Amino acid sequence: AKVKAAFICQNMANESQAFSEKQFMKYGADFGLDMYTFDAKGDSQVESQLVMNCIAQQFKVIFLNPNDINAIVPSLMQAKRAGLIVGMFSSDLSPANQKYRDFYAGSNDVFAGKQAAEAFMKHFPNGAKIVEIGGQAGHDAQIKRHDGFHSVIDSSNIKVIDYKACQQWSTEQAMAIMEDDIVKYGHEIQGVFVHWDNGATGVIQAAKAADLKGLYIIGIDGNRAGYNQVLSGEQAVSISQDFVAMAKKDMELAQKVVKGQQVDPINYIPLNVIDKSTIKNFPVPQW
Amino acid sequence: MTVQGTNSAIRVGASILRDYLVLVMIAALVALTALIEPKFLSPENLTNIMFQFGPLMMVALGTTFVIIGGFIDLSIAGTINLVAVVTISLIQPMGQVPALLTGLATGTVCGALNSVLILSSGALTQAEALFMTFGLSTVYSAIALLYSHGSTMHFWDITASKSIFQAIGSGSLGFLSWSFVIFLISLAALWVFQEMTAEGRAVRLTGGNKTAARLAGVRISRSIVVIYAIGGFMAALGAIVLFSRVTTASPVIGVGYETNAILAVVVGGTTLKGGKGSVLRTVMGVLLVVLMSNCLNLLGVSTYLQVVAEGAILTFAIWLDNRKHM
Amino acid sequence: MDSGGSEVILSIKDVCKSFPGVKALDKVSIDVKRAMVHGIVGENGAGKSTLMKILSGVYEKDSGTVVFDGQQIEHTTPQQSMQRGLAIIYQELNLVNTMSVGENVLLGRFREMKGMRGTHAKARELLDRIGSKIGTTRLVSELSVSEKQMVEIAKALSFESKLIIMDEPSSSLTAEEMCELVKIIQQLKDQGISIIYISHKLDEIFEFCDNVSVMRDGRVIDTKPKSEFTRNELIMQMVGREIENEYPERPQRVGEVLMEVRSINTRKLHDVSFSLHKGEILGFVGLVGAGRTEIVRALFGADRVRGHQVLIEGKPTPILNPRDAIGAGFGFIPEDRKLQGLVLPFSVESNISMASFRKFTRLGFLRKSIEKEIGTRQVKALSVKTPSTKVPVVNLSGGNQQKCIVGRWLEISPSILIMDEPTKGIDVGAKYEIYMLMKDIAERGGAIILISSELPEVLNMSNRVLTVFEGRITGEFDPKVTSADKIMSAALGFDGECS
Amino acid sequence: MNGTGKGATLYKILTKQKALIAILVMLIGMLFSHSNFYSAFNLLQMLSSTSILLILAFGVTLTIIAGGCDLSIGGIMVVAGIVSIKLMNAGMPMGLAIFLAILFGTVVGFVNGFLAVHQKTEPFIITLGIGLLLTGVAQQLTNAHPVPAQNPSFMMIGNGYFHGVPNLVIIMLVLFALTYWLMRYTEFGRNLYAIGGDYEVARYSGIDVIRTKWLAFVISGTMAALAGVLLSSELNTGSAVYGETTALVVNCGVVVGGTSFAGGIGGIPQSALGLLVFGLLGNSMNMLNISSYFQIMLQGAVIVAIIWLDSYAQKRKREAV
Ligand SMILES: Nc1ncnc2c1ncn2[C@@H]1O[C@H](COP(=O)(O)OP(=O)(O)OP(=O)(O)O)[C@@H](O)[C@H]1O
Ligand SMILES: Nc1ncnc2c1ncn2[C@@H]1O[C@H](COP(=O)(O)OP(=O)(O)OP(=O)(O)O)[C@@H](O)[C@H]1O
Ligand SMILES: [Mg+2]
Ligand SMILES: [Mg+2]
Repeated sequence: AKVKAAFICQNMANESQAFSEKQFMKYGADFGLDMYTFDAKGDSQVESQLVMNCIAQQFKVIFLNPNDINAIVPSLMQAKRAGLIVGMFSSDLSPANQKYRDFYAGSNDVFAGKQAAEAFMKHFPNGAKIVEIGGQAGHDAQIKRHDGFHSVIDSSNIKVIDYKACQQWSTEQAMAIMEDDIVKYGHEIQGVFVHWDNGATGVIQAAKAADLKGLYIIGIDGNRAGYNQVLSGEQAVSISQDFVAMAKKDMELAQKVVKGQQVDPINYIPLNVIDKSTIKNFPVPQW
Repeated sequence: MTVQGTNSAIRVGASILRDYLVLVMIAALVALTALIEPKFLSPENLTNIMFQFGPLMMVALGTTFVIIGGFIDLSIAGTINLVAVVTISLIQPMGQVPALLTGLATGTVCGALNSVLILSSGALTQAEALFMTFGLSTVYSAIALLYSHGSTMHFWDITASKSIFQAIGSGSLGFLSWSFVIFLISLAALWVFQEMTAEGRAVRLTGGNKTAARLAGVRISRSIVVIYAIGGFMAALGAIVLFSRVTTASPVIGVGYETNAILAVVVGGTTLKGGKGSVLRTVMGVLLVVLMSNCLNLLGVSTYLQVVAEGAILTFAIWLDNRKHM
Repeated sequence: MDSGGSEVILSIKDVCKSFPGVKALDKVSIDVKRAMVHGIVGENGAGKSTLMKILSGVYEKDSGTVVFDGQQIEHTTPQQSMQRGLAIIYQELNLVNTMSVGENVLLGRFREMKGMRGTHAKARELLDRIGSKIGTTRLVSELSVSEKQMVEIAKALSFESKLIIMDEPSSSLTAEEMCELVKIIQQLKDQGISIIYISHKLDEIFEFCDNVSVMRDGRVIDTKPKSEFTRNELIMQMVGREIENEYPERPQRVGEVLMEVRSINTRKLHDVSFSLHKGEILGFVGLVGAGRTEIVRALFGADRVRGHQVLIEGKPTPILNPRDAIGAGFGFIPEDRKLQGLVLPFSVESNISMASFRKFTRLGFLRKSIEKEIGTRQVKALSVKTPSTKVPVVNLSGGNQQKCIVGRWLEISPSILIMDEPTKGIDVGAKYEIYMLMKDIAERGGAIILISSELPEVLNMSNRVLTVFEGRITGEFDPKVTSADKIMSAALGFDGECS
Repeated sequence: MNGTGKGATLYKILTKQKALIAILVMLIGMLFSHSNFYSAFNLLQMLSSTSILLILAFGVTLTIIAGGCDLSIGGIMVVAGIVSIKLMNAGMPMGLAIFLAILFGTVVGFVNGFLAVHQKTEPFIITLGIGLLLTGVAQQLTNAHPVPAQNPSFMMIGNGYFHGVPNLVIIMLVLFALTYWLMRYTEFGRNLYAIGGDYEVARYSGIDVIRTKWLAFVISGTMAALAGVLLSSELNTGSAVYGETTALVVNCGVVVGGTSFAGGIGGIPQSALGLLVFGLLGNSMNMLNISSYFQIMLQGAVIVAIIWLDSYAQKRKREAV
C-alpha cells in the first residue's frame, strides 16, 4: 500500500513554491507515496495548523517548507509525538531543534548567500562598492541569504554601501529601491546582490532606465527570469536552486525511513552557479 | 486699515494652510530632504518620482470616486492581480492592442461586478461594501492564481511586439514619461467628470445622502455602477502601468495597493463619509506617499524605519486633516 | 415644598449666542415659574431650539446668565443638567433605534436600575404613567413616530425632573395622542413640575399654556400670561406683520381627472384606488401609521410595489422608481427632511437644484451659473433665511430647510406634487407662504396630494379629503360641507373625541 | 412563512444568523466526508487554532458595536508578541514580561481611542495608519529577524493542555464569558450599544460617550496584545510578519457573524460564530484536500455570499433605500 504523505507548501502564490508542489505531485508515486498538498499561504500560524491537520488526518509523512523555522517547532513537537515522519524541504531547522525532524533536503540559503559573496569577490578582486536588496523582510530565505552573504563579504574589501529589504517579494519595490540608490550613488555602484531573480528583473529595468551599464548583478533562484537574464548578459550570475532534485531527494529519504533504513539527516542539494560561461551546461528551467 | 489688511491676509493664509495641509507637508518634506541630500532635486530623481508614482496614482484616482460616492473598494488588489496576469498573457496570442483593451475591460468588469453584487443585495452602506469587496478581492486573486498557476510571466516570454507596453513602462515623450502623460490625461478626464458633468454631480449627491438623492430623481444605482466601474478601470490602468514598468507580472503583484490607495485618498483630504473630495486632492495624497518613500530611501533610512515613518506621517496627516473639519 | 404659582424655577437673563454668520440669540431673557406651562412661539429660526440646547448643555452660551432652581449655571453638560432636574425632549426624535423601548427610556442608567430586569420594570411603570401600552422589549426602530414620541416623554419623566422642555413634541402626534399629551402635561403640572412648551400650533398654546413668550430673530418680543394675548396679536408679534387669515382660499377651479390610481396592494395597503383632478388639492387624513405615507411612496415609485396601475390623463404610466415618477410630472416632499429630503452637508443651492440639475446640463455637462441662479431665485421666492446660497443646509433652521425642499420642486414645476407633512415644524408665516404656493400650483392646473397630521390644515386647504384607516381608504368627503368630526371618525374607524 | 411558536423562532434565528447556517451546513456536509474531521483531536485543534482570532474578535467587537472599528490589532499583536519574548530573553520574569507586553497593547488602545474617539478621526483609516506604524516598529525591533523564545515554560501557555483541552481554548472561553458578561450585563456594555446605535442620542442622554467609547478601544488594544502574547507562545517566536492580514480578516469575521459595522447591533456570540465560519471552513477544506487556489476562492465566495444574504434580508426590512 502507498504511504500517505503531505507536502505543506510555504505559499502557493509564490512561483518557486508552486513549482515545488508540482514536483511532489508528479514524482510522489515513484517513491511509493500517496501525495497530498497543503498551502500555508505565507502564514506561520496557518502552517503550524496544517501540521496539526495532518496529524488529525493520520498522515504518515509530512514534508514542509517553513515560513519561519522557529515558529513551526511547537507543532513539529506534536507531529513527532504522534509518530509522523517529518522531512524539511528547502529550509532546515536550527541545530537545536533538528531533533524534531527526521531529515532535510534542500539547498542552503546561507550557502547561497556565501556563494553570491564569493562570486563578487572573484569578479572584483580589488574591491568594489555594491548594493544589497533583500527579499521579504523577516522571511526565512531573506534572513539566511543576508546572513550568509555578510558572513563572507564583510571580511573582504568589497563594501556594501546600501542594504534594504522589501515588504514583499515584490519586483516593483526592488526596482524603486534601485532607482533611488542610483540617484544617490550613481556610478559608484558596481554590483548589486538581489535576493531573488525576479527582483533582479526590477534592478535591471532601473539600471536600463538610468543608462547605467556594466553593473555586476547577482540573483538567487535560477528560474526562467534569472536564466534569461544571464543568457542576455543583463545579469551576471544566478545561483540556482534545483527544486526537482530537492523534492525527489526528500521523497527518497522518506521512503527509506518508512522502510526502517537509516538516512543522513542533512542532504544538501548543490547550488548551481549559472553565469555566462556555465549556462550551456544547464537546461532551461521549467519555472 | 493696515492692521485689518494684515489680519485678513493672515486669516486667508491660515485657511489655505488648513485646506492644503498636505501641500504644506509635501513642501516641508521636499525642503528637508533637499537640504540634507541635494541629489533629491536632480533631474534623475525627479524622473524617478515621475515613474514611481504612476501605478498608485492611477489606482488612487479611481478609488477617489468610489469614496466620494460614499463607498469603498477593497477589491482593487484582486483586480490588479487579475488584470496583470490576464493582460500580459494575452499579448502573445492576441497582439498588444487587443490585450490592452481586454485588460482594461477585465478591470472594468470586475468593478462593475462589485457594484452589481452590492446593488442586488442592497448592501448600500459603506461597511457592507467594505467587506463584500474584501471577499471579492480574494475571489479575483484566486482567479488570477488559477489562471496563471501561480507563476510569474515575463516580457521576454513574449516574442510578439510589445512596444506599447514598453513605452508605458519606460518610454518618454520629450521629458515626460508616457505613464505621466497617461496620468495627466486621466486626471483631466476625471476632473472634468467630477466637476462639470451631471453624472459627476449625481455621484456626489449619492455620496452625500443616497435616500434623498434617489427621491429627488438621481439614479443612484447608475452612480454606484459608474463609480465602481471607474474604480475597476483605473485599477486596470494601474495594473498595466505597473507590470509594464517592472516587465513582469505575478498573480500577487497588487498586494497592498488597496489600502495604500485608500490611505492616499484620505491623506489628500477626501473624507470617507462621502460626498466631499476631489481627484486633485488625491494627487497630493499620492505625491506625499510616494515622495515619502523616495525621500526616506535617499536619506538612507532603513526599510523598517521607513514603515514606521510612513505610518506616523500618514496618521499625523489624517489627524491634522481631521482637525480642520472639527 | 410650596408650589406657589409665583416662584421662579428658571431665570434666563441676557443670553446671547452666535453661530458663524448668524446671531441666533440676542439678549434673551425669560422667567419660567414653578408648576406652570410656559409656551414659547416664534417663526422658524427665531432661536427657540438654540435656547433650549443652551439650557440643556448641548451648546455653550456666549454671554448672559441662567439660574435654575436657585443655582447659577455656568458650564453644563446634558448629563449634569438632567441630574439637576432639567429634562428635554428635543425637536428631532432622540432615541436609539437599535435598542429596546425600556433601555431607551432609561438610557445610560443600567447600573442605577440594577440590570435589565429593573430597567424594563421601571420603564413599564413610566409608560403606564402616561397611559402608553408600548411593550418595553420592542425595538424602537419598529415603533411608529407617535409611539416614539411617547417613549421620549417617558424618558423625560424618568429623571424626576423639575422642568421639562418640550421642543415641538406634537409635530407628529395625532389628535388622539395629543389628548393624551394634554392629560400628561396636566398631571405633571399638578406634581409641581414646570414645562416649557415650544410649538407652532397656536391652538395648543392657547389650550394649555399659562404664560407665553414670543421670539423673533433671536430676541424675546414679549412675555405675558396667555389670557392677555389674542390670537391675531400673537401671530403678528411672531412674524412682525399682520396676517389676516391662517389659510388662503382653497383653489377654485377643479378640472377634469388628471390621474387615476388603481388598486395599490402591499403588505400594509389594501386595494387603494383613487383619482386626482386638475387644479385640485387632495387631502389624506389618517392616524400615524395608517398608511398614508406608504400610499404616496408607492405612487412615487419610492418603494418596490408592483401590480397597481397609474393612469395620467387616461394613459397608463408605469412608475417603477422615483425617476419615472418625476418624468411623469410628479414631485415629492418626503416626511423626514433630514434623512429623506436633504443632503445636509451640501450647500443650499445644490440642495435646491437636486431635482433639476439634469435640466441645466448640456451634453451631460453642468452649467453652474444656472445652478446659482436657481438657488438664488428660490431662496428669494420662498424667503429662506440664510446668509447665502453657499451655506451648508445643515446650518439652517428646520423650517428654512423645509423651504429648500419645496423650492427644489417648484423649480421643475411638477403637475402633481406630493407633500407629506409639508409644514411639519414650520412657523405660521412660512406656512402661509407654503399654502399660497400650493394654491398657486393648483390654480395653474397642477394637482397636489397633501398629507398632514394637522387636521385643520388638511380640512382648510383640500378640495377633497380621503380618509385612510389601516391601509384602506374608508371615505371620501368634501371638507367644505362635511364636519370635521365626521371625517375624523372615518379616519379613526370609531368616534375619537377627547374625553 | 408565518409559522408559530418554536418553529417561527427557529426560522427567525436561522434567517438572522447566516453564519450559523453556514456552520451547520459545513458540519452536516462533513458528516459525509470520510475524513477524520469528527475526531476529538481535530475539533479541539480547530478550535484551538481559531482561538487567537476569536480573542482578537471579542475585543474588536466592542469597538464595532460602539460604532468604530480597529484595524491596528494586527500591528498590536505582533509588537506585543515580540516585546514579551524580547523582555523574557533579556532575563525578565515571564509574568512581568507578559504584563508589560499587554500593557503596551493597552497604551496603543488608549492612543487609538484618543485619535478615533476624542479627536473624532475616522477610526477605519486612523487605526489602519497606526497598524502600519506598528508593523514598522515590529520590524525595527527585530531587525526583521524572528525572535525565538528561550523560556520553555512560555511555550507551554499556547501549546499545553488542561485536562485534555488546549489551554488556548480555555483562555478563549474565559474571555468569551467575560466579554459577553461585559456587553450584556454591565452599564458599560449597554452604553456601548447606545453609543453605536446613535452617538448623539447617547450623548444627549447623559452618557459619557467619549470615555465609554474610548474604553472600548483600550480593551480592544489590550485583548489584541494578549492575543499577540498567546500567538507568540503558540509559535514560540515573535516576528513582524505574523499579523499582515489579521486585522481585516478579524473585522470581516465579526461582520460576517452579524455584528453591524454601523454600530449598535450584534454581540460577542455573533462574532464568535463569524470567526468560527472561517476556522471551520479552512479546516474542512483541508480535510477534503481542496486545492489551494480553490480554497482561496471559496473563502472569498463565502464572505461575499454571507454578506450578500445578510444585506438582502435587511434590504427587505429597510424602510427607505
Ligand atoms: N449648529 C448651527 N450652526 C449654525 N447655525 C445654526 C446652528 N443651529 C442653529 N443655527 C441657526 O440659528 C438660528 C436659530 O435656529 P433654531 O434652530 O434655534 O430655530 P428655531 O426657533 O428652533 O426654529 P424652528 O421653529 O424652525 O425649529 C437659525 O438661523 C439657524 O440657522
Ligand atoms: N419612522 C418609522 N420607522 C419605522 N416604522 C415606521 C416609521 N414610520 C412609520 N412606520 C410604520 O410604517 C407603517 C406605515 O406607516 P406610514 O408612515 O405609511 O403611515 P402614515 O399614515 O403616513 O403615518 P405618518 O403620519 O407617520 O406619516 C406603520 O405600521 C408604521 O408603524
Ligand atoms: Mg427648532
Ligand atoms: Mg407618513
